[in-house]
Amino acid sequence: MKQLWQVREVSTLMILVLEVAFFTWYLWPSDGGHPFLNVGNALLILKYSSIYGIAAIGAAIVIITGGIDLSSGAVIGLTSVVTGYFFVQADWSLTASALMGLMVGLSAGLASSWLIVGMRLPPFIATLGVMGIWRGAGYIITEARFYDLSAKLPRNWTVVGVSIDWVPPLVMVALAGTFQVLMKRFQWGRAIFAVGGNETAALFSGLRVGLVKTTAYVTAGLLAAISGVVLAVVQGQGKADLANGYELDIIASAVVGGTSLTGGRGSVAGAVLGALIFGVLRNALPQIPGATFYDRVIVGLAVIVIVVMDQIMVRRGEA
Amino acid sequence: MKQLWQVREVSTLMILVLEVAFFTWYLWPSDGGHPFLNVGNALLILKYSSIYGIAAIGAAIVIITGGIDLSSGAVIGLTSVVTGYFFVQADWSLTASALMGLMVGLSAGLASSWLIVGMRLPPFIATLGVMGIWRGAGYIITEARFYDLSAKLPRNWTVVGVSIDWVPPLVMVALAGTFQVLMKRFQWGRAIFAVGGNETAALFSGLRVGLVKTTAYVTAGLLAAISGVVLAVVQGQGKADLANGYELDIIASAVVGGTSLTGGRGSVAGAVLGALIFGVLRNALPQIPGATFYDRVIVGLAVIVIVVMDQIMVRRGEA
Amino acid sequence: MITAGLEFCDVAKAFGAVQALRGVSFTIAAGDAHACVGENGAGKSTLLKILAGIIRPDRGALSWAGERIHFSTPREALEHGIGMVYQEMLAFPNLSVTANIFAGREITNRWGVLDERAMRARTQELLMQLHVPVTPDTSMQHVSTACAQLVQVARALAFDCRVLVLDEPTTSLTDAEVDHLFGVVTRLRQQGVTVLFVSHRLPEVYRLCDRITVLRDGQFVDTFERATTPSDDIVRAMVGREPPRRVPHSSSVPQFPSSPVPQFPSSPALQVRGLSRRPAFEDVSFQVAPGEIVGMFGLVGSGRTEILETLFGLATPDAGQVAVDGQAIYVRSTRDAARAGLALVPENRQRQGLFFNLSLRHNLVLPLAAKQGVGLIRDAGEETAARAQVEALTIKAPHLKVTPDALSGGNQQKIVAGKWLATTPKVLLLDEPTKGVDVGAKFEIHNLIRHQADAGMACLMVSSDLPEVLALADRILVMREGHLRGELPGAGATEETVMRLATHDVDLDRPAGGNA
Amino acid sequence: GGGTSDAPPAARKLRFALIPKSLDIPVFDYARIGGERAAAALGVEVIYRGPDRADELRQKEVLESFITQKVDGIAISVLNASFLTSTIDRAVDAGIPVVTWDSDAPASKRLAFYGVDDYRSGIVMGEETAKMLNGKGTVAFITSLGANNLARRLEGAREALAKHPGITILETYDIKEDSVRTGEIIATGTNRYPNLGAWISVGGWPVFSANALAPVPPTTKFVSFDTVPSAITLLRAGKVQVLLGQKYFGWGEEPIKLLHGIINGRKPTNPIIDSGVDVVTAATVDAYEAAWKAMVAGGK
Ligand SMILES: Nc1ncnc2c1ncn2[C@@H]1O[C@H](COP(=O)(O)OP(=O)(O)OP(=O)(O)O)[C@@H](O)[C@H]1O
Ligand SMILES: Nc1ncnc2c1ncn2[C@@H]1O[C@H](COP(=O)(O)OP(=O)(O)OP(=O)(O)O)[C@@H](O)[C@H]1O
Ligand SMILES: [Mg+2]
Ligand SMILES: [Mg+2]
Repeated sequence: MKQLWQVREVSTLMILVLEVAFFTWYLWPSDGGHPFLNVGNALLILKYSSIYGIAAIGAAIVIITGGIDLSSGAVIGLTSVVTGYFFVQADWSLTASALMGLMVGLSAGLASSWLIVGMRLPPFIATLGVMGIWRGAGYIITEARFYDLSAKLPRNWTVVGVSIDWVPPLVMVALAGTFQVLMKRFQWGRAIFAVGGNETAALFSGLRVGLVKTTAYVTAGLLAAISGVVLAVVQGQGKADLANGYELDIIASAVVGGTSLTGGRGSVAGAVLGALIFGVLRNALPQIPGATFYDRVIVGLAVIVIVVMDQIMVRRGEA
Repeated sequence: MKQLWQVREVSTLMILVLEVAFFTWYLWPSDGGHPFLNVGNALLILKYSSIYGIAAIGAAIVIITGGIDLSSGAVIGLTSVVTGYFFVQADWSLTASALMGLMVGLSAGLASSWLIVGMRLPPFIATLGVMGIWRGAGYIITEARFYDLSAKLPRNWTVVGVSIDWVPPLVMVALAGTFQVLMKRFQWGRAIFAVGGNETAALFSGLRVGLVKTTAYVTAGLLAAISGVVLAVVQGQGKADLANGYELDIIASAVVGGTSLTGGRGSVAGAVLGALIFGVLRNALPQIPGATFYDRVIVGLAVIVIVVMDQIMVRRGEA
Repeated sequence: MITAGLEFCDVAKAFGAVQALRGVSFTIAAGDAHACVGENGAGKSTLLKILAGIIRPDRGALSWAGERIHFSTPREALEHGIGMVYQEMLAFPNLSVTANIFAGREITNRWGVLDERAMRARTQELLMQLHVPVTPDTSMQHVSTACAQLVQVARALAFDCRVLVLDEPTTSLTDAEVDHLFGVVTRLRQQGVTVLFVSHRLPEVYRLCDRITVLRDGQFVDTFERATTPSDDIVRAMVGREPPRRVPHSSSVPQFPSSPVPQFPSSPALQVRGLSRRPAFEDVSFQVAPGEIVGMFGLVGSGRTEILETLFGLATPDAGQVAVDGQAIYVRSTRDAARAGLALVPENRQRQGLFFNLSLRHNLVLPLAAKQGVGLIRDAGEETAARAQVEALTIKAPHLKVTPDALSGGNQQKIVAGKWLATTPKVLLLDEPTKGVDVGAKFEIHNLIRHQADAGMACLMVSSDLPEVLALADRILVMREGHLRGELPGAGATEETVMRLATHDVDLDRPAGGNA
Repeated sequence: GGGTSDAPPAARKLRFALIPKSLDIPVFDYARIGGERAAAALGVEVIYRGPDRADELRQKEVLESFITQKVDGIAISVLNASFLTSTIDRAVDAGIPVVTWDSDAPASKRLAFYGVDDYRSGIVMGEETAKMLNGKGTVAFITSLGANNLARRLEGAREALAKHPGITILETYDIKEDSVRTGEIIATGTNRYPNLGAWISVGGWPVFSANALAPVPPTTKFVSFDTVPSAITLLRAGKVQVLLGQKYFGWGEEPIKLLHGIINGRKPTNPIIDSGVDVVTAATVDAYEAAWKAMVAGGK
């Protein structure tokens, strides 16, 4: 059996713990309650991270197949628009509107995979093109305005007794768990890893490589759409430019979580942990007075330092 | 000898010609001069495309080694800031300020390659981190303000008799020519292709793989910095958020120009042609009345259609 | 009369201008062990890939027991019981050995959950049968080339198949491993499995197969009965003319009378003292003189590749000294090694040897150009140099602009051997330089090596092909479990004496270091 | 929820958050300077933080993060009012006073707003343009899709122009928050419509350097937002006819003073504090420049 140390996700978790420990220490208050280490703040981090985290699960899956999905941010934005459109404009129920939102993800996944599998475009360029199309579609639908869902949504809304704020993190954890099991314990996951490890070998082994890739992009599209629905519902907004540029943060989350961009290696649980690592940074950095213009530098450095640390840990684990 | 058809750049050139022909037809005026097909407009397209095109040469080189450079946009932005700082704040000459700007590119290239070659980070994540650092550095220097170079730059400025507007395109063409020769007729270029084709085999062949990659990233950094200097002069401004997100356009230019993201294949001349293809789109789409909401969709579709067409032509050429 | 089993009927396939198969028809009896032989590029692999559903033929048909079969995907072929071991090493480096073997056909329980236990058990069993010294949980990236080849075989054996197709499965194996493999294949035959076997090692073909089909230039030549056909006839049918005068493995005495009994200068070109890199090898000392060809033999996993790679700077040794021309060298990179005058012809041509994005010409001249550090590329010079190589090695290619993926496996191997030979290093390290190369070309490569050695180059050659080692080496080093077990003069050595040192059944002059 | 809280212990400095729409818009840095000056004068601490680009979700995250940190007051320029209303309410309910500046969230429980309505600024732009064109001619807009304040300005300007049937709006160009693209669009648009009556830019992108405006012929009027020094130079050079400015320093100063007052029990009588908009034309440029210099020198 593997040593705990060698389990890929553990090193990412360690980094998250170190990060939280650091900010807890650094932001230790001279008086009163801790501004960083409190339940409300933890929930805040979880709530915002889940928008990235849910999509990062899909990003990790696509990257493991050896591909990449640059359209996730645009899918999130368009999903919020479509959900908003049906909920506010067409006055449908929330569930029905959310389902229409998920359709966006499904179509996006099918479109990307058709280009990649059917037309044999490189994933980077296919999803880059598709990104422009979805983002543009959002602007066309809204005519650069937005749908305000919050007016129609209940205030202090609870779902089976829990505040709506807890729903996104719970969805994220549930999805991460489900996909972690699917990836590790089911044939589908094994096929994803095989395709990413050696596509020719996968083909020669009788794997339906095209189908496997299609499922990966469709899954990624659906997960991005779930992020979009969460965004629309929890934040009460459907707007074309939402999540603009998030695709890079989402991919970075997956990579920081141990997913290798050359394919064949990675973890969906790691991707969620990666999203949390960035979520903590986004939350804690504004609490440091005077660091205003240093944010980007710190986030950039953090990405590098984390991946370097992670590599060192993994190498030590192997030795 | 190869058929003309099979020369990689020819198919990209064909697409550019088709594109120009299309817009010439579509925008044919009912009266008076043609709004698209005129020297002034061609110069305009060339001038703005050179900002992308110069950097795309570097992007193509890096991609041919099997890497990727996401920091080019940030390097362009920071170069404009540094050039602006020395030109406006420190009141240096333009040449000296531009040289300081190029230092940004050199340092950026060295930093990226140190992370990639020395620390063995995946290029995507290394340059993503580095992108944050350079962008952030621009904000720290300017405190989110900007340097106005235009006040100090001469009006109706000519360089050896040609209007300054012609300089960026000429620089782009000169650089494309130089690097085309270096890539095709020199051992350095051969090494770049070899490393991208099979890094292990390159190692076994006694190539200094690390050095080759370093030169690629440094070249890309320097070329992005040249873009940045051009931008500072064209725009008359040094501002941290300039060229925000251009890295994806630059990479797309290289890919549309026939550079394969899996490494080992591509062309710097193609990358420049790719930048021109996008430049024509950026110029022509706003000339179509009412296209505002549609232009993202059109650009996205164009990327896809061009790469598909290109693949078809290449395949036919091979058959 | 042959009872119709697998029948190829007028199968043709062209790749662009290259006609790989020109209407091949022959029949393999059900339950037969049938060999398919031919020179490099004769079309064997193409034929097999058509059978496996990877390549679609331009025309022609396949039938099984009189019934037309047509596979448009590898999956269909697998479902119809065609088990295939491909010539190209096709592994998933990111997965474990078990996962590699079951890729695409995992065992699951009734909930669809992977049954890791069952798969591991089956893997363990297969690895034992084939005597592969790896565990089921080993990550494939850590498995040596030869073991990886056996894992590929295990993959085909893991499932019941009606036809087992083996495309050069033994190129990295020595006789000992081949024995295990053939044992397993023979057992399958007894269960009624039809075997189609491709190899350039005629003795193996004779051991395993009843009938031998010869292909030449994409055409069917004839099918021979093993019992009534001497191997010379097969070779003649393959090359379409008289076979080369001396076929290296047809005899076990040294073949090159042109090279006089070597008079080696006192200072060796390569001197290795106490080199260790645990656990791959330990305390290895030997030397190679200029003009000498030293063969290094050993079973799979005995550490030979590791020694060569360590010498070439691809790994850092734990201990030991290396000297070239009496000068101690410390190589930290392949560049250091190249500058010290070493060159390595690697074992894995796909991964380590070839640039699939570069033309044949560029592939052939690259190491030489890299060594000379030329700046400007001179087309004419390169063209001449490359053309000379193509002719010397009889590389079968339509022109110099093709990329290596358009060449047959053996021709790819010739590029790999040729490109490093051209650099004329002081010390040439060769790892399985002629694997998958046909008889004639092997002879040419041997000639080239001998020629370079005569010009003063020192050669250290690892080969699993014992007849080749016996034919070419002036001296033979034998490795076992990471230790140097003995040294034999090339002239006196026989297969028996070498094999005895390489395997366990011999009294040890030193206590065994490794564990069994 | 009440807007006041108990006076804090004297030992601790009050901490106010000053949140702009985005860190990468130059004029907001004057707000930071203004805010820091006010803070120094009042002996409080001000944390200037916002999303690094105009991303309303990130702005909300920053806002919520300040709420959980329990800062003593928040001054925010709201990217999207409907998006932040409930969050602002939550802050106020939790006892953190919130004032808005530059861009309001009128439906929220914010205690005050300092600034001009974007819509009203737009109307001013439209009216000034119509005046210059004598009620007839063609107009092209420059905006960036997605930003609400820009959309509001655009709306106002369109409304104002709609009152003049002689004026045709030819195009609304989306420059995608990219000032390089602004120069390209202006050049292309000029090429396309050489006889254009006027450009209206609802953001300051064209006036940050002289280059973007270089192709515009003297016959075409140019109206733009933002009165930064480079814009003033352009106005003096005749490249721009009308500039709209806001109280950039005041954006920072006033809200901090307001928050300090609220904490000390001084609630503003009228929650809407109109800062007024500066309309700078050739006639008023000298006065404006003098006032600007005074403002810059102000705190130093
Ligand atoms: N993908 C391809 N594209 C173009 N030509 C090909 C391709 N694959 C094989 N060929 C050509 O077809 C011919 C037959 O190749 P094949 O691989 O079947 O030979 P082979 O008999 O297996 O040889 P070897 O013993 O060297 O493996 C060769 O001339 C080869 O160059
Ligand atoms: N990358 C690796 N990581 C860990 N162990 C390895 C690695 N490569 C090889 N080994 C192990 O080292 C031992 C020696 O392998 P090596 O490949 O050097 O043997 P060899 O004698 O060349 O045999 P062959 O080349 O026929 O496989 C084997 O037990 C092998 O499993
Ligand atoms: Mg073959
Ligand atoms: Mg070996």
